[in-house]
Amino acid sequence: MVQAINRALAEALAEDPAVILLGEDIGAAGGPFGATRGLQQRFGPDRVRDTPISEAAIMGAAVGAALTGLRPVAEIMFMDFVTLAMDALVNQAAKARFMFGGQRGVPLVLRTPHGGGLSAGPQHSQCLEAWLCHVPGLKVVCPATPADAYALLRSAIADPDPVVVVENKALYAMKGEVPDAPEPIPIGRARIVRPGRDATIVAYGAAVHWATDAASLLAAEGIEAEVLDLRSLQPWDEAAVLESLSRTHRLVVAHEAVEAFGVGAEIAARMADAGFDELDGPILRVGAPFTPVPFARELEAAYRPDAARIAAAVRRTLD
Amino acid sequence: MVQAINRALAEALAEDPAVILLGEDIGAAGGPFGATRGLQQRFGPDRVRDTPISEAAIMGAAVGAALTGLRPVAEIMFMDFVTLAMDALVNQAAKARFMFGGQRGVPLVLRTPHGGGLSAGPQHSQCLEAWLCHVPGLKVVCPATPADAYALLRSAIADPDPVVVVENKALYAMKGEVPDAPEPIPIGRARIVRPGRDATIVAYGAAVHWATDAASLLAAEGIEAEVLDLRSLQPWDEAAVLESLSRTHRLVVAHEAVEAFGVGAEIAARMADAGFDELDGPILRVGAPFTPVPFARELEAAYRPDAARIAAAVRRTLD
Amino acid sequence: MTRMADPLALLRTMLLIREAEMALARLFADGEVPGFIHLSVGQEAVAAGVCSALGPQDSVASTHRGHGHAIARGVALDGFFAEVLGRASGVCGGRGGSMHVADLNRGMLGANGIVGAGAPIALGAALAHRIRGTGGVAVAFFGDGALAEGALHESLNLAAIWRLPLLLVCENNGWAEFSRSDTQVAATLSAWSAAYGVPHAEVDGNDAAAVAAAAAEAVEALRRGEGPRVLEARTHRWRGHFEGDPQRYRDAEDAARAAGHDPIARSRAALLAAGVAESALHAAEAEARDAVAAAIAGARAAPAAEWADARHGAYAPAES
Amino acid sequence: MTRMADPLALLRTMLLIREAEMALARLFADGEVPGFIHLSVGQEAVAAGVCSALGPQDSVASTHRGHGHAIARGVALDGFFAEVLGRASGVCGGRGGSMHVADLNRGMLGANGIVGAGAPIALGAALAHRIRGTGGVAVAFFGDGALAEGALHESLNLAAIWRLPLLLVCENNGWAEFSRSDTQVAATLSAWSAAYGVPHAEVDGNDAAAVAAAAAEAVEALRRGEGPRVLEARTHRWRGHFEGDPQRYRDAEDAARAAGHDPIARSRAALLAAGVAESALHAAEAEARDAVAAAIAGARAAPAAEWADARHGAYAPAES
Ligand SMILES: Cc1ncc(C[n+]2csc(CCOP(=O)(O)OP(=O)(O)O)c2C)c(N)n1
Ligand SMILES: Cc1ncc(C[n+]2csc(CCOP(=O)(O)OP(=O)(O)O)c2C)c(N)n1
Ligand SMILES: [Mg+2]
Ligand SMILES: [Mg+2]
Repeated sequence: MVQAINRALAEALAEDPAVILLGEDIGAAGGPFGATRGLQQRFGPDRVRDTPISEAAIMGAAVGAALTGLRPVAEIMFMDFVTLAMDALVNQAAKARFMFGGQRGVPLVLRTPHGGGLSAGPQHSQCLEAWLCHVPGLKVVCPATPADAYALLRSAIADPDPVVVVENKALYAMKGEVPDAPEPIPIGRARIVRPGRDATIVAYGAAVHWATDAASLLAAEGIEAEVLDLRSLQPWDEAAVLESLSRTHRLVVAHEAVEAFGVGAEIAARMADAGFDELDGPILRVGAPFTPVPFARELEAAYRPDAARIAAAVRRTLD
Repeated sequence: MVQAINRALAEALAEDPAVILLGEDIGAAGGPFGATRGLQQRFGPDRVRDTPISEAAIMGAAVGAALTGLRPVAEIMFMDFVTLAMDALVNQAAKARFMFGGQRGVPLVLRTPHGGGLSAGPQHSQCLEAWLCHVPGLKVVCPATPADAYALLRSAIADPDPVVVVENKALYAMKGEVPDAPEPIPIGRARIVRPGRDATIVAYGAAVHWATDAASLLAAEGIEAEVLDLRSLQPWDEAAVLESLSRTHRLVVAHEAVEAFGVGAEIAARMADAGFDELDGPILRVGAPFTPVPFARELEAAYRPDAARIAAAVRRTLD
Repeated sequence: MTRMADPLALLRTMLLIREAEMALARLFADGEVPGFIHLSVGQEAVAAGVCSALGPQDSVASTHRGHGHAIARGVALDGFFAEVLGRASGVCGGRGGSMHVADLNRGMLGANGIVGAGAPIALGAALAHRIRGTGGVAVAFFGDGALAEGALHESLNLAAIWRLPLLLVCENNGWAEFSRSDTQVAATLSAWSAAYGVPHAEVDGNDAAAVAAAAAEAVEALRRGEGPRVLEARTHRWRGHFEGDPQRYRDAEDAARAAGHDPIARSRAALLAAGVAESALHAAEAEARDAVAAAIAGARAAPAAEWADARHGAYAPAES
Repeated sequence: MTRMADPLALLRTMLLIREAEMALARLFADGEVPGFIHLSVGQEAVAAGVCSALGPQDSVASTHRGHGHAIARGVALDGFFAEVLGRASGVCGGRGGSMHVADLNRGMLGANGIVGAGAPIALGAALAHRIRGTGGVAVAFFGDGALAEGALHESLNLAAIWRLPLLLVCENNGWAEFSRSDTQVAATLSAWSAAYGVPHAEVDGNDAAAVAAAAAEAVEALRRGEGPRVLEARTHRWRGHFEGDPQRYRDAEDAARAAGHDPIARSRAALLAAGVAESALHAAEAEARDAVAAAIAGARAAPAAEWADARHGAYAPAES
């Protein structure tokens, strides 16, 4: 996936001189996960800019630059560190278009990795996207495949408003084709990963793969689960979820983030309203339990949602 | 309500020498909303401590002090400014007990006002409590009355873990009795504000009053709505909501915060699972629309949820 | 050579700010202004002087006490008043109000409700000017209390490392809300700037000509690519932190002392001494009064902001 | 009078840190250590020297590169290794790992995965010591790269204003991850401290005795109530930013230079020169080796951390 991100950044830099990158060790070192490798050599240190360890100023500078004619793509090394950049993101970037009466947007992108599986511990593994989805003025996307990572990042950079691209760390190493001339993926559009008629599993990011694994497990039992990859979390594709639900009448929402007050809550809540008449069983969510992300391998493995838990949820809603 | 808060702080300071207050202009000036008036004179500038404009350090210092034997009660002047204090709150305070293997808790309290109605504009009106409810290790309460403000703050200060007390600015001026010897209110327990059999309205903070007004409107139409004040948002009283729902079979959740990805999403999502068999109609949410809080009086009035919208939601779920 | 600001133009700007803010004080007392407002009465010379050194391509990030900056930057009074009064014709459609007056086409990146937040925004604007080669510079105004925010430190460091055309202007009025700022900030601004190797200049913030000269010098250095600068203007806050502030924390003496340093009186006296006719000054005063009165009348007559226009305003309209 | 640290005790501490970290390097290479670890090999003198100046009541907030601080603070090796290897018997039950080793009963407030976050925590600990009258002081370790974080600036300012017993110890190893820190931070630490009126001392961070003496002096000043201090220890990071770091950004020369400043070799030579018998040093080395080997054996034998124990660990158990 890292190569797909790299390509998206390289093409955006090549196509539009207003695009710049900034972040910690993204330049000379090519980024902590290699997503920006070679870009500084190619586009120069002015446009691919190493910053000090100053998340608040990085984000604030991105806002100022975006208001002054650039399209900055900022990287925050771990999503856990957006805690340090929330003012610029929430009080400035997200609000500028609205509170300035529509004068101008803030075309910035924040790339930041979330998720566990690497024993990176409680301060380097969090999935905090639900916070950002709650903020009017921000958009949030989360790719599950290299091709989506490419296309969603291109859409994010092209977008006139601030977009947070949440990348799942554990997927960085994932291999996958990106076509030579990829189709654009509009922000806000989900995709059916696997069709099915018995239940709908809505997921995003790494959970998409657990959901498809769960669907395989279930298929062996004769249960045909449809898997939907949200791709975008804000806005999210309510119509697609509703459409699927109206065929399957059962819904499970899965993500790596903490279940309570997570993204799944919104999907479930909307469907408990707009989709109520379609529901033949309870809406189930699969997410992380209500603790910080633990460090030890055994703890983290027990903590993280997986295909088995998703399959169990599908069985329960079919009960 | 401000007097009730003041009394709770004064009593806690008097009873426990480990309690200290810190925040911007809370000392000599008595706090921007008067909640700490007179306390510095009474307990001295060491324990009622004016800070510089350094929200990150205020919160971080509260964590360090709480780990070192104090029970700090920090104030952040507007909830909008917790954006600047999120690292200390989320990555440090919330995680310390868990990630240090249960060695010790972080008995701090953060008091912070949310909400609109004062034309304070997009950066001084936000309701961001859903963020904090999503963070394992934090507790969150939000009082709707002076008596609750008193009792919940006392419970928060006594709690061995970090508690965020969200105070609704528009309620600061609210008058109301606090008994001479008030009953403690445990964190996590809701209360029935008004009983009813036709529908349940779950609310917190200022929305509790809109909900009771809505119930009055509905009563005139022969609809008896039960109003539940959550009081605590994390943990929240799932049993009480479920119990009410199992009598009324209809649910509306109302709050001032933005509806999308708000606290109401979690309540609705849980009830779409645990309460599914009890539901005779869609779960409706009433919250703010998906824009920043606007400034102009007319805009803000249109933006904020109110009794009429809650009543309309109840009617719709009964349809 | 440093461009000389026209002293009469400086006075005009200050008069406009003063008239506008004193009118707002009255409107506020009468309940016509929603929310809360922070006036810069007494500090006009800083806004007027600094902005006189800027061109149309430059960027300004302001503070909660930003009326003066907006007016000095040339934001139209009509849109300004309509905004602060929450009308549809406000420069921000009535969605932002006093703390968010912005006019991006004039490089006014907005007042800001978050103390310290303007500095990183201006830093980014300076970066954009550099990368885009506009020749522009960016200015961040901030208060003496704001120096306690980490954002100031991060911004100065980044500007210094990157040698960006950023001018940080401290309006040192001695107060941070209800507290003396010297009880809040241990660093002097000169030592703080020096620690980062950034030149610092101090100027009498009640002397518009002096501010203008100092700002012009700094801005020229920025345009020459010499890296960031800090300009500290000592001035006085005449009124409360916000309108309606009873100022129990402040003795009458302090307020009186403040009023003894009227930048407008000073500028007026200097102009008279320089031979400008009193009638010209009266004309300028009348002009300011009339402009403000007209803007207020316009704002009052303007329709209220409408939710139907605002409700989809968080995002760009979808292309179709 | 400043208490003299026992040079042999300092060496013992450094040996323990070195042995422990080199063992971790091997264990990591063998895949026995989950996650990522940042070693302080080469920097041991700072941890040993500073902690030698502290008493049991004092508090220490550490960094992502915190093994040395934990060991110097007396965290038991058994619990330390079990933690870093993610075992149930870890000092944090295997829930935190390398970046979160904490031992609150020893005033070790934790390693920290957030750069700069230790400073405000130590600030709060210093405040608690002051208010509770414990006579204790608080130390925050931080790296030269961390100075770019606003939290450092806010913390120093608050400590200065409040004259708290806070010692900020900069482990200046020249690097912030993969970048030279002098490309990231414009301020020198001495000028930065001076701006806040806080005394700053620089010390050779490869000389444990010198660090110990400087720390002891600073801590005594803190205990006398003289307000905060900054201690800058110049040292070298021998290894990569984290284990497994290919260090493509660093030339071999720099790494070699680093290894030329071995604080352990230096301390050893000084002890020999002072007449300590080589056998005593061998004994100390053997002791460290044995202690580490035993702790590793213990950790390996310890049961894995169990989710059933952790799952309700975010909050205090409900009273009943
Ligand atoms: C982040 C943040 N913290 C606190 C406040 C509340 N507040 C508004 S103005 C102010 C004082 C600012 O002092 P200074 O920077 O000196 O500006 P002045 O008001 O003197 O112009 C404070 C604390 C805020 N708006 N934002
Ligand atoms: C807030 C935050 N930003 C970024 C990082 C990633 N990171 C970890 S260590 C480090 C460099 C720290 O440099 P320095 O403070 O000099 O410490 P050193 O590694 O040299 O000991 C960075 C950028 C982090 N952990 N936390
Ligand atoms: Mg001030
Ligand atoms: Mg370093």
